[in-house]
Amino acid sequence: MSLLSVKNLTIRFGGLLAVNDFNLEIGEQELYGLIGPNGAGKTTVFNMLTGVYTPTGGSITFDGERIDGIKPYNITAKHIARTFQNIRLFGNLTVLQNVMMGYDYQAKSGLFSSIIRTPKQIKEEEKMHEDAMKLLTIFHMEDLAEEKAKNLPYGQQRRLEIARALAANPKLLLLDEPAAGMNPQETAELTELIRWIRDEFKISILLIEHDMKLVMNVCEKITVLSFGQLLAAGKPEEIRNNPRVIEAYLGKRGA
Amino acid sequence: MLRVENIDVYYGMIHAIRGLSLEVNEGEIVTLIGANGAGKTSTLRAISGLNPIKNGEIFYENAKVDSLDAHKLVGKGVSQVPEGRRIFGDQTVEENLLLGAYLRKDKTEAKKTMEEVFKRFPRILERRKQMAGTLSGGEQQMLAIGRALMAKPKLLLLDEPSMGLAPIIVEEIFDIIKEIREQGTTILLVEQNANLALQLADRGYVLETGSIVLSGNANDLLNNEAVQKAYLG
Amino acid sequence: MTEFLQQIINGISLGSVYALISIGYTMVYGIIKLINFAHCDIFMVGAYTGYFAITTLRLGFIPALFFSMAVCALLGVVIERVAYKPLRNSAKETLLITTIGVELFLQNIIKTKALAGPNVLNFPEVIPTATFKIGGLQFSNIQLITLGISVIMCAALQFLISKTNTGRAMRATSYDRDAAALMGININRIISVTFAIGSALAATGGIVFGMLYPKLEPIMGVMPGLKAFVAAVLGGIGIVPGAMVGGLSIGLIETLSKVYISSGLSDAIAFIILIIILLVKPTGLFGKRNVKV
Amino acid sequence: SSSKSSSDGGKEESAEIVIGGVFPLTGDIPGIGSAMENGAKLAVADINAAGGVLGKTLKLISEDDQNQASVAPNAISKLIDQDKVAGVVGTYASSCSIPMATIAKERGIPMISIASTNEKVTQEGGGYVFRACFIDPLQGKVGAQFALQKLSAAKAAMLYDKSQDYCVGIADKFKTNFNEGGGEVVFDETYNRGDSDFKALLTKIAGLNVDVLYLPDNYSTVGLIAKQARELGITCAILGSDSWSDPGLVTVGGSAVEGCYFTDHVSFETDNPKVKEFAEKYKSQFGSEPSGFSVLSYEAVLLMANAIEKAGSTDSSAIVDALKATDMEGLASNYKFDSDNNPIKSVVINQVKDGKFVFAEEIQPE
Amino acid sequence: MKETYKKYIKVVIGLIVAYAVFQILFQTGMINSYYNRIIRQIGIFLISALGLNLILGFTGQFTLGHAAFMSIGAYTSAILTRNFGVPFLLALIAAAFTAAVLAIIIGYPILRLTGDYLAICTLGFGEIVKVFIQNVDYLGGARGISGIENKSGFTVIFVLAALCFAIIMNLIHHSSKGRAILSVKEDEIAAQAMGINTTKYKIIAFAIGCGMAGLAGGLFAHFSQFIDPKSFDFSKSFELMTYVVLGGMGSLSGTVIGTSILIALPEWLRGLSDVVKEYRMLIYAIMLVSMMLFRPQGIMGTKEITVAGLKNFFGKIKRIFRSSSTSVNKGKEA
Ligand SMILES: Nc1ncnc2c1ncn2[C@@H]1O[C@H](COP(=O)(O)OP(=O)(O)OP(=O)(O)O)[C@@H](O)[C@H]1O
Ligand SMILES: Nc1ncnc2c1ncn2[C@@H]1O[C@H](COP(=O)(O)OP(=O)(O)OP(=O)(O)O)[C@@H](O)[C@H]1O
Ligand SMILES: [Mg+2]
Ligand SMILES: [Mg+2]
Repeated sequence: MSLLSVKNLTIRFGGLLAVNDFNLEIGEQELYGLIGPNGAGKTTVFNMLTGVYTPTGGSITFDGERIDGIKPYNITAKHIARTFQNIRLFGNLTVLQNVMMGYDYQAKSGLFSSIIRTPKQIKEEEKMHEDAMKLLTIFHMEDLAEEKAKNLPYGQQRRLEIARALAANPKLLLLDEPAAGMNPQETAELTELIRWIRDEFKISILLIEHDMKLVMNVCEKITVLSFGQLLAAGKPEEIRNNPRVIEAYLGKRGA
Repeated sequence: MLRVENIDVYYGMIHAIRGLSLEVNEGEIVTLIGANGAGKTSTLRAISGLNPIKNGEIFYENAKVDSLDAHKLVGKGVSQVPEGRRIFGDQTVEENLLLGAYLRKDKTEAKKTMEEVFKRFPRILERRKQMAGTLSGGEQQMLAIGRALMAKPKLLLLDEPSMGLAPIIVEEIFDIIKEIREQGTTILLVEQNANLALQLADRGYVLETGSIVLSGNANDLLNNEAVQKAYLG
Repeated sequence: MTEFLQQIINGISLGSVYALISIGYTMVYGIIKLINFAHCDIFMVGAYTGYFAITTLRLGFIPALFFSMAVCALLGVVIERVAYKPLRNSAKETLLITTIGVELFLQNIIKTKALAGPNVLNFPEVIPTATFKIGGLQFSNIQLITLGISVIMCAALQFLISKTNTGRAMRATSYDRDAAALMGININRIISVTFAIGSALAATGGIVFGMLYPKLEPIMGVMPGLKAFVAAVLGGIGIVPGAMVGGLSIGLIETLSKVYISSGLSDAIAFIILIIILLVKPTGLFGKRNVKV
Repeated sequence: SSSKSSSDGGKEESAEIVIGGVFPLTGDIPGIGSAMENGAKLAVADINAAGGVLGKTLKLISEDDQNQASVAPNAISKLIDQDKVAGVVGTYASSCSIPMATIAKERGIPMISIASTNEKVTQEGGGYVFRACFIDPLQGKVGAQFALQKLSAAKAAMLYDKSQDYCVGIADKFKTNFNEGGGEVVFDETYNRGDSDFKALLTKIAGLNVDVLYLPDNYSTVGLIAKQARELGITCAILGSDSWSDPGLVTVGGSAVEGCYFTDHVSFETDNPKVKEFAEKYKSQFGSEPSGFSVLSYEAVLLMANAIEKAGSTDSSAIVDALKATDMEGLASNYKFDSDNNPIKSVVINQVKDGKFVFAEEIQPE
Repeated sequence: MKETYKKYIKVVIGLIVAYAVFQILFQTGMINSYYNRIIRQIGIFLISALGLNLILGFTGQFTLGHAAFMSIGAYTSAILTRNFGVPFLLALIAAAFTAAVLAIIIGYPILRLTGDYLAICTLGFGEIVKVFIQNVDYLGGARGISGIENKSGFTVIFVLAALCFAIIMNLIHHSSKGRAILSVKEDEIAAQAMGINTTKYKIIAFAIGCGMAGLAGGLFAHFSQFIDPKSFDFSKSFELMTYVVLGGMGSLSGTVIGTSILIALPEWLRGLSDVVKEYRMLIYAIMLVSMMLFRPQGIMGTKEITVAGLKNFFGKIKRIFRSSSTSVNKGKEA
């Protein structure tokens, strides 16, 4: 059974049919790529998967449950986490706080115990602190823990966003152009990181990216979206050689 | 045409640019490559007068320009496509383009330029009346370039124009950059995608933590081992 | 029925005053995203300046109007340069406090003995009031002038902002100052122009207000200013025609609820209606919402 | 914790007797504030010219209450605890005088409210607080009587500020008395602070054919209302209260207030030489016309000085006792206090004639 | 965990010392009744301003109706003690509770609004409350309620202010709920993507903040002994905002400083020469604007005064004067 199953997903913005009858199936622990020309509707698909936009038609089933139309924060609780195309960190909070934010919705302590600080709450807080530090260590960011997120260099911010999303304990991680603004060297590191995340956390990852080297290297399956419509789906080699994909997206050199 | 001599840029306590010098000759494409946070954007912003410089001087067409306000330099023929596009999201595509020609007096000529821009980016023509803020990332980048071209600049500063674009568009944009140069515009191109940038450029500078560490003929840099290792993957 | 129509006229007349102040408010807001609470005090200064132009300088209506507009435009520009410009990159609460500080300053300086003194003044009758009666309905030339001025100002301003180069530059400056500078826009000048226009509008409002309600005192701007602010929000802040419609609506709501529901509760009713409208349209009647993730 | 009066000991040595004054010098009614402060200053000057109090010079320290209930107590507290004044005069609004009264009571310092007409002011003062003006019930009653008897009014309309304690208090009393006296208040509506346009409600009144329009509010607002009423063709008599008592009424109201009546503390257009002299002095010293509040303020200082003189010291209980026993001729009226520390004095009715406030009637309380 | 409790004990000791110092100064008369009054006034408005800082500074919700919640608290407690003989402390709790409940009821619909739209709605709510009180005779209408018992002594104000300070401190800096609240201000969309029901946290912060306003209102009623609706209009809300912004939005110690300065300043100006007195409010306005220009981020920015910070500060002063200075622990922690 597939983890995520998207059927006939459609959304309209006024007159613009941004995504139309889109289908997608992602299995457990799969590395999946979503590519397509600018404005094809990829980010819009993410926004529908995470509840930011409500689809005008179709269904989204995750882990055997319909999740279309529910609130973004409830979707996180169903174990889908994401990063954003334009990084959206909590800029004035520290790196550590940013990561701890990922755990926060899972916290057990109530408001009252937070105010009077019960021993249980203190313990829970200490545990979260520890876990977050562990995660940061994995990302080689433990030294930056007390830095404000907005003061990090761009590449580090991207990685922090991924770390934060992982803290939210996802089964499916959505990455929107994680390599944007990175140089080839950094992109290569990112490639490794993504694979490693999948293996370590045993989760599926859906990736939007324009860096074909990264996509083709990492993804086991790829779906191509063009003008809101599904153009092709398949293994990387199939996509690379698909003439329609070449014409609409890859270009001669890109292929 | 453009000469940057020994400049320093600070953000509060952070010393972002350290004694950087570079030169762009008329008609050239010069590229500035470097990792994240190396200071590429800071350099461009210093040139266009958005960031004040601490030391050093900047000359444009043999005139000292480092104390000019940003908007004055535009009048002298220097346009910039800023990092992250920075289009005016609450105005239509067309209005964005008109703003690009803000300082131009000849309205009919400006109209012509707009036609040219539309010819180059048909996608933008389709969305002429759409709010720029609702464009996709790639569409916005095209608009940002189109907007800069509206000023008919003599020197065009491009900050990572390929960021977030589909491969086919990147190709297109690099073709456009070439064309723009052929029509007589000098270009300073900042890129992470060193491979493409160096293929296109005449000369290149490599920037690391605020200083130039390497410079020279684009071809030589392409074949330089250190460069290949660090920037070409 | 006649009385009802008369009340509609009363409402529109009151509303057009609110609209006139509101337009300036909303324009300044639209361009620099600043709720300029001192706007209503520039309005007050406008009325006082008009008073002195007419009584001391013995100017006629039109020259006094222009004189007052010029003085207020200058005042607006100076206030912006001195008190707001250094705070352009600060939190908006900081700016808001500063505008309140400027407001207190203007109110307290005008009542010093060197200026107007603490006593109320009477705005002179520059244009003799003429009352028209049509089938039991009554309105005055001043009311007509007020409505006319606010409609013309609204149209002119809307044209300026949406159709001209300067207007585009204003909007660009409001959206992204660095990017605007890269277009060759002199942002300091644009912001000054914005303040000059907004303050000149406030001065117009002050003079018209003085003609309608000839009582000058330092706090005269506070309540109309608040109502105008509400009107601006109701119409969608930053949107000039919205401010016009908002102003007229507030005038009508206030008048009708006073007469037909409860005079004691009329202000509360106006706010309740405002809140309900905002709950249905969270960015005001004409406000747009752009969320792009 | 209440502390005893502290103005003894070393104070006896000093050559001055200090009293405090609290006035609304800033805020929404600075005009009234300065009229009051000026009146008090003149009183101090006159007293000192006549040899001072207990052979010492009288000194006035004025403080600003911003016409705000939360500021006024600080002002009086500063005067009492910091400046160690022997007594305090002030202030205008009842909402300011009431919290001031509780402090005067706490600290055991005599206070004379100048122009606050709410009965509560002296009630909260626990014996330490007096006032120079009459109270709301009296003023409302006299207003109603005058309307019924002298204006032969049968139908009355009232329009006032719902947010001002002063307006609400008087309007309430006027209505009761007018209705009890055989008339009928057919229109009782309100507006809000800061309103400038009253046409909506006036349009309604215009259709009612009332005999009198009662407007108990500040002179400046009333000026506007009267103007708009006349524009809408309301020709009936207009009646007001003591807060009309400022030359500003005519400044704003112009010809619209011509012929209107209002209850007041004093009339400047009388043969009373003291009042005339006061008005002359005031004009020459401050360059503007005095108002009824200037006179009240003057009289309040006079009352305080008189009591200190009678008490023979600045001991506060002695001053309070002296105040209670007051029988003094003020500028305009004779002062005696009733058991509630309110003055037993007549109410003057003034009429606006040629822009001047002309004496029309004097009504003695029964 | 032990460390946490150790820190708490230190703070409590610091507070007790501070309290004792104040009491000694009062008893010996070194602080006279006037200053005592001003100090209590600062304490009362501090409680309200701390609540406002939670809403405005930490949660980023732009509210202009804070004074209205003070009035709700003030009227609740005044009516309870005066008309029903309810004990003072119970009335205070009721005041805070009523304000908080009302905050939830109106917060639920209007906190969906953002920025200036929220501001105008809260301002509108404040005006509605004011008009409501004016029209209800039982509440005294515009004439207000007088004869309220004088109960708000220094002790109760000091204890409650410290408590409110601690509540916000614990919540914001040491808990998941607190981070959730902070994230709402930073980026609502990202916060939702992190599983946070932003509306819920906005309402929680709003309720706590307004509850504190209600508490402060209750104290105010028994401090001023007279309340009327005018005293809690929108200009009072602006004043409260001024305290918070001057101190630094998001800094609790900043709020303490901001409130103290801005309440003390106009009183201080009273004590100066007659010329100053005449232009008192003008000077106040100029100083307010100058302070904002001089420190746009507020006096403390988002930082807190910490023991370590104080040591550092005194250390610097020591170095400057090269003389031994007695270091007083103000005992506020971060
Ligand atoms: N809120 C919105 N209102 C109107 N149109 C929108 C909105 N959001 C997205 N669109 C439109 O939907 C289309 C798809 O946008 P989307 O951001 O999903 O593209 P994308 O595939 O992510 O492109 P890119 O690779 O450039 O990021 C675009 O044409 C965009 O203009
Ligand atoms: N506004 C700012 N405030 C503080 N530091 C800044 C600011 N802008 C840039 N920096 C710092 O200056 C350095 C140079 O940044 P710059 O943006 O110029 O790099 P870049 O080469 O353009 O990087 P990228 O490839 O990510 O665009 C970085 O360390 C960055 O963190
Ligand atoms: Mg996208
Ligand atoms: Mg850059």
